[in-house]
Amino acid sequence: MAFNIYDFTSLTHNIHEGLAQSFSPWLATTIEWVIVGVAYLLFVALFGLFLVYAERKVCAAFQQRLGPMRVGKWGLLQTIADFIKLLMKELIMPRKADWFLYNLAPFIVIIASFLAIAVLPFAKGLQSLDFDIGVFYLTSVSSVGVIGILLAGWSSNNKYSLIGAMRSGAQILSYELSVSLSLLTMVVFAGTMQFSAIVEGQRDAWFIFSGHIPAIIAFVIFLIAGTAETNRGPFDLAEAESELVAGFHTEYSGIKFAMFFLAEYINLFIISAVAATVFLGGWMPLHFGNLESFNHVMDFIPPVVWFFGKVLFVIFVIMWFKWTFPRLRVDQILTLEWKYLLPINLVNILLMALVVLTKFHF
Amino acid sequence: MSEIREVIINNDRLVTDEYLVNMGPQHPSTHGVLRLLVRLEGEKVLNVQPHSGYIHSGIEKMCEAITYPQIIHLTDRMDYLSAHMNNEAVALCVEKALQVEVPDRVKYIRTIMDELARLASHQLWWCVFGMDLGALTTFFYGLRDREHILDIFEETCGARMTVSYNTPGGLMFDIHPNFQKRVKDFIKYFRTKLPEYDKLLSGNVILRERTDGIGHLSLKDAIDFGVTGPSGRASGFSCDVRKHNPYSAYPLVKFNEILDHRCDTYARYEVRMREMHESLSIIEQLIDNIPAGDYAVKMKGVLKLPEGEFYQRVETARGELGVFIISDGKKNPYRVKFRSPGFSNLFALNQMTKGHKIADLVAIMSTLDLIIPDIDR
Amino acid sequence: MTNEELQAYLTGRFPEAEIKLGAQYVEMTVKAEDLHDAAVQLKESEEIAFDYVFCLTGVDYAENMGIIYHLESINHRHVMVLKVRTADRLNPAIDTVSDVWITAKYHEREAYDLLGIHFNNHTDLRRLFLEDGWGFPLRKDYVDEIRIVER
Amino acid sequence: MKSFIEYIVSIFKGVWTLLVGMKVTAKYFFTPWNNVTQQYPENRDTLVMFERFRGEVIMPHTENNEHLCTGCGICEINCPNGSIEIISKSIITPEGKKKRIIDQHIYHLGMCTLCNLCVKACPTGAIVMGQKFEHAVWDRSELTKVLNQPGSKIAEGVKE
Repeated sequence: MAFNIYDFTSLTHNIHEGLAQSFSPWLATTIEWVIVGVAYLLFVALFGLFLVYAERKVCAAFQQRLGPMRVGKWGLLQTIADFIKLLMKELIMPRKADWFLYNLAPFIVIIASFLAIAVLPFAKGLQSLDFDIGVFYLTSVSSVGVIGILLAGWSSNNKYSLIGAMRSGAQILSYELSVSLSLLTMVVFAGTMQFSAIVEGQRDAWFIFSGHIPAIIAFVIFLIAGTAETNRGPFDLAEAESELVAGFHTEYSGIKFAMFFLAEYINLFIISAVAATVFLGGWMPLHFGNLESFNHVMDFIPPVVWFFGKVLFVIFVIMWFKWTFPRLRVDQILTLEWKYLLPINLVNILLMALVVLTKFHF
Repeated sequence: MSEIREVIINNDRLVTDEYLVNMGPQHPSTHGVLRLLVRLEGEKVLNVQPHSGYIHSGIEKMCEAITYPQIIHLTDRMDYLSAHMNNEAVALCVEKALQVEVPDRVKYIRTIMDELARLASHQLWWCVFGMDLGALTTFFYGLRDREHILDIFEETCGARMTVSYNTPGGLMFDIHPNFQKRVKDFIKYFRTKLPEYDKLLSGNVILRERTDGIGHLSLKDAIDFGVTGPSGRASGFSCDVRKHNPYSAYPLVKFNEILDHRCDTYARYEVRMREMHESLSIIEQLIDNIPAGDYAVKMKGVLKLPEGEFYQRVETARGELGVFIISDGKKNPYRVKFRSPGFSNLFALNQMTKGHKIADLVAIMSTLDLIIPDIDR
Repeated sequence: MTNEELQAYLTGRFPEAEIKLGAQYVEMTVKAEDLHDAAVQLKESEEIAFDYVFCLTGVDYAENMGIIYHLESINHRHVMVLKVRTADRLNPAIDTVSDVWITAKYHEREAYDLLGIHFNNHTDLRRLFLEDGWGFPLRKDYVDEIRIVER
Repeated sequence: MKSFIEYIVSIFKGVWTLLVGMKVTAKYFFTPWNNVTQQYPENRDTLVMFERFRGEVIMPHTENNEHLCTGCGICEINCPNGSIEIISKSIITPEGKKKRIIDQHIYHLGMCTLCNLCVKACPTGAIVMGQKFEHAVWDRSELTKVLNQPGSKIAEGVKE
C-alpha cells in the first residue's frame, strides 16, 4: 500500500482491493460507504469549525480587532467551546410551530450541503463520485438546500422567519441561474461536465488564464452569484440581522441552529471549491507554458495543498466582500440578477462559444 | 384544496393579507427600546406606529424635586450622546434667569466641548448607520475614532459619556493642561480618517442605491412635524439654533449651516458628514484662542431663580433642544420641560416610510438618529 | 418683526387676548374657547405666519391647568408664546391644535399622558409613555409611595 | 445606444466604488499592528486611569488614621440621589466643650451617579473621587460603604 501524496488513485485502489479480498462484496461495499461517510463527516465538522474560527479572525483583522483570544492560544479552541455550548443548549420550539417540518428543516439544509461535497475532487483520485455529469449534478443538488430554508421559515410560526425564508427563496432561485450559466460557460470551454476531466484540462494553464476575457467575466459572476447562493453578506437578506433579527433561523436554538450555521459554512466551502476547481485549476499546480524549471518546482507542492490554498483564497475574497459592503435591498438583489448578471452571462456564453470555435485561446 | 382553488378562481388572483409585525422593543435596529408597530404587505411598509415609553424615566418629574445644579446630571442621561449640549442648555437657562454673564473662557470651552460632542455623536451615528445597512466593519472604525474624543472628555471632565461638565455659572473644572494638545492631535488624526469614511461608505454604489430617493421628507413636512437637526436641514429646513439664536461662542466663529434640498436618506447622510467637517473647523478656530480667566463665576450656595418663565434653545447633535423652566421663586423649579429633538423627529417616521420596504424602514430610522432615552425622557 | 412690532401687531389683531412682553418673547394669553380660532389665524396670516411649534408644555397651576405653546415663524424668524388655561383642574379639557400644527398632535399626547389634559377633537388621544390607569405624574397632587422616595 | 453605453458605464463605475471600499478594509487587514483592541483584564497592571476620572467617592485617610471630614452634611444636601447619609454624634472635647463630630459617613455606591457635586461642595476637601472602577459585587448590600475608617478621627486644625 504505497502512499503517494501526489496521486491517491493507488491508495484508494489498494483499500478497495484489500477489502474485497477479505470480505464478501456486499460487506466490502458497505464498509467503504461507512469509511467514506465518516471521512466526509469528520472533514466537514473540522473544516466547518476551522472556517468559523477563520471568519472571526479575518473579520476581526478587517475591523482592527484581535478576535477571539481567550480560549486556548490565540483563541484556537474558541469554536470548539462554542460548539460544545451549542450542543448543551436547550432546544426550544415555538408553541404553534409545525413540529415535523420544524425539525426536518435543518436536516434538509445540511444533507443538501453533504450531497454537493461528494463530487469535489480534492486531489488526483481523492473524489468519491466522479460523474460524467458532475457539474450538472452539483447545480441540481445545491438548490435543494433552499427547501430546508423555506421550511424553516414557514414552520417556525414567526413573521420574521417567514419574511426571511421568502427572501431567501426568491434570491436563491434567481441566483441559481447565474451560477449555472457561468459554470456552463466554462463547460463550453472545457468540453466536459466531469470534474476530474475539467481539472485534467487545466494541466497546462488554468481556465481563468487560458479562457481569458470570457473566463474572467464568468469567474466574477460566479463569485457574486455564489456569494448570493450561500446567503452571505452583502446578500445576507435571509438573515439580515438589523432588519429581521436572524431571519429564517430566528426560532432555532442549540444543535439545530448549529446545523444551519455549519451548513452555511459548508456551502461557503463548496462554492469556493467549485470556483477553485472550475476556474483556478482545482488541485493542479500553477504552470506557465515553457518555464520548465518553474513548473517543476510548482509540481513539487502536493495537490491537496494547491487545492486548499485556492479554496482558502476564494473564501478570503468572499469574506472580504462580506466585511466591506452594506447589504442590498430585496428588490435590488433581483434587479442585479435579472438586469445585470443574467444578460451579461448570456452574452458571455456566446462570447465563449465564439472563442472556442475560433480557437482564440491559450 | 378545492376551497383554495375556488378563492383563486373567484378573485382571479391570489388573496394576500396585510400583517402586523412588532419591531422592538428588543430589536437590533431600534437602538434601544423603541417599539414600532409595522403594518406590512409582503415587504412593503403600509404604516408605522411608534410606541415609546419603555425607558421613560420621569426626568421632568424628578427635576421638580431637586435643585438647579442637580438637574444637570439628569440631563446627561436624556440624550447621552449630546450630554454636553444638554448640560449647557440647563446651565444657560439658569444663567439667563439669574442674569449672570459667564467669562469668555467658559464660553469658548463650552463651544469646543459642544462641537467635540457633536463629532462624537456623528461618528457613532455614522458607524451605526453602516451597521444598520449591513456593513458591520464601519461600526468599529467609527468607534475607534470616537474613542479619541472620549479620552479627551475623560481627561478634562472625569467621565466619558455622562460628563456633567457644565454648572450654572461656568464649568466643573478648568480644562486639563493637555486638553489643547490632545484636541489638536485629534483634529489632525480625524482629518485623515474622514476621507476614509467617504471611500468606505459614501461613494459605495450599494449605499447610494439604498439611500437615493428613499424616505422623502418635504420641507413642509419637516416644518409641520418639527423635524430639526441634521434630519431637518436635509429637507432644506434652516433650523440651526447655532445660527439663528446663537449662544456661547458661536457668534464669534465662522461656520456654515449645512443645508440640503434633496430631502432623502442620502441627503440626511451627507448633511451629517459635512457637519463633521464644519465641527472640525469650528474647533480649529477656537482651540488656540481660549482666553485666560476664571472657569466659573462664583455663585451662591443655594440658587433661587426669580419667579417667571425661562426658555433656552440649544442645538444638540440631533436637533433643537429646548429647556423651559417655570420658577416660583423657590430653590426647586415649579415645572421643567425638555423639548427633546428626538421626540418630534420620531413621529415623522410614518410619513417617510410609507410605501418603502422593510430594509428602507431600517435605513430611514437610522438616518433620523434616534436616541430612545431622549424621546422618552 | 421685532418683539415690540409683534406685540403691536398682535394687540391689533387679537383685541380680546391679553398680550404682554415677557423677558424673552411676546406672550399672548387667550381664552380656552378662542384657542383654536387664534391658532388658525396665527398660522394663516401672511404677516406673522407662525408655522412651527417648537415646544408645547402642559403645566399644573394649583387652580387650573395651563398649556404653553412656543411658536416660531420660519420665514420671519420671530417667536411668540401662546398661553391658555383650562377652566377645570380635575377634568381639564381644551381644543386640540393638532389639525393646525401636526407636531402638536404628539406633544398633546404627551401632555395628556403626563398631566391628564384632554384635548377635544384629537384624532389619536392615547397614552404615550405610561400604561392606561397609571395616574398623571406631573400633577402636583400625584402620589406614588412605592416609586417616589421622599427625602 | 446611448442608454446602453450608460448601462455599461454604470457597471464599471459601480464596481470601481466597491473596489475603493475594499481597498480601505484591505489596508487595515494587512496592517494588524495598528489594531486598537485593549485586552482588559490582562492589561490591568498597566492600566492607568486619568487623574480626574470619577470612579467612586472616597475619603482619604492619613497614616495616623485621620481624615478631614467635620460631619457638616453639605455633601448630603448636595447629593441629588440621596446616596450619602451622615450620622454624627456628640462628644465632649478635652476642654470640656460639647462638639458634634462624624460618626459614620455612609455612601451608597449603588445609587451614586458620580456627578461630582458632593466633592465640589465639600468645604474641607474631605471626600474626593477615587479611580477604582471595578465595582461588581455579589450582594447589593456590599455597595453600601462607610467612608470613614473605624477608629479614625478628624485631623488637627480643620476649621469647622
